[in-house]
Amino acid sequence: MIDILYFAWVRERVGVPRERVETAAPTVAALVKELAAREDRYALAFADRASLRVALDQRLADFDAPLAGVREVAFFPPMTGG
Amino acid sequence: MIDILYFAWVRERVGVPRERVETAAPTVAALVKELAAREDRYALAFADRASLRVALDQRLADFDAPLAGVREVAFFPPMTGG
Amino acid sequence: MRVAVQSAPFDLGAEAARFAAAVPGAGAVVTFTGLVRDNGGALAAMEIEHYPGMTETAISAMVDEAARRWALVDALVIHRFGRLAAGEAIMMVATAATHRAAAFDAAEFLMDYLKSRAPFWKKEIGASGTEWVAARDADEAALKRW
Amino acid sequence: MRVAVQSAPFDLGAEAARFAAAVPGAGAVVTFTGLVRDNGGALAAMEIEHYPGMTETAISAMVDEAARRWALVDALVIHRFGRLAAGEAIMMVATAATHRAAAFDAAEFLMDYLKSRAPFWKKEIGASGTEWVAARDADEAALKRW
Repeated sequence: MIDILYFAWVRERVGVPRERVETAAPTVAALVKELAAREDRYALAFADRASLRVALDQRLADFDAPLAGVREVAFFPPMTGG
Repeated sequence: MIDILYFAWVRERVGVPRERVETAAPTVAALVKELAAREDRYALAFADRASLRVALDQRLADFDAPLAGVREVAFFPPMTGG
Repeated sequence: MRVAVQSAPFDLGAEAARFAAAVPGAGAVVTFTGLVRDNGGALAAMEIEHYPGMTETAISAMVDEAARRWALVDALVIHRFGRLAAGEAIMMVATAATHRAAAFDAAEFLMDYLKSRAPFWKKEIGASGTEWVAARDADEAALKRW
Repeated sequence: MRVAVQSAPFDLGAEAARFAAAVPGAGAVVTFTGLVRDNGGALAAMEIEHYPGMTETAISAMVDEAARRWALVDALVIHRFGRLAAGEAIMMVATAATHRAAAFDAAEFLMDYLKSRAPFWKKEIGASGTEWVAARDADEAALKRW
């Protein structure tokens, strides 16, 4: 079981801010593929990988990072703080 | 007649903050030479030209600048504001 | 070093004064304050979303890095989330160092990192609708100088 | 644009707050405050001499130049003269612009020029005597970047 969080327009497209998911995906990329195959709203949220960022347990990570041991995955657009 | 102002250690060496001087010096350099020849305290104040700056009518100038029309000359060390 | 992530407004004058009053030995204090621009009246408000937990951790790491690189006497970051009206202060950074170059560089470093690496997302709320603020290429490029 | 050359202390918090409250359209406010360093207790006070008249004119010219180069929404310079105790604020600069790069650059430009081109001279008064502060080569060199 893994917690998945969505922020900004990713959250708006998916329709929920967070959810708990049962997955055996070995990497972020595999998880994205799994999610995108679920429903159109996920497909739309994950359509443009280049405009997505991911954090694993609250640290920025790459899409090829392994998910082993990870408890929280977050997807969001490039940050616009400051 | 020209007003001459001294600041910081130049003022301390000359011994007065300002004075009015009768001079026919055509340039700043000529005025410096004239002043330095007056007394030891002036010679000391003007000994190291490289550590002196000059302003003519409150604008920074070079030592070869002409004095024609100038009413106020100021001598001082490099500025240390901020 | 203090990091505050909050929805409440802050008083930049009081924060700046308090910060500068407690930096013994420092000769230079720099502050940066980001304000909500009204874009010539087109923008009514800004909604800032953040990632609780990660935000504080990420900013604290940036502050620690800046303090180390520039031997800062102190540093402060305050960043708001939630709904802000045009003209309101979004965030502020303050840095204190012995000399001005370090204080300026550290403040710019923190701003560059906050812009592109702190998990905040801005949405502009205008008369004609709402829009997520897009990340600027210039902001990403600015990171390369550090 | 405001330039104040004064012997009286100023309240940097109040000045920063007032400045940031009156910069319509600006997204970025930078302040720099210079404090009297105590040099580990060696410095008791600082005496700042200036050239009345020229000081105001020279600083105003710097502010106008900065406002023009970076399209500033506003700028402020306050610089004290006379006797200051360790820890007191010597001066402050504030700049407001649409984006942060302009506000930072303009503030650094003003600081570099104030350091080496505004007619102020600092004398340190310590336990072991007094000494005029020497101009730093680094400060003169800093001007070359603009």
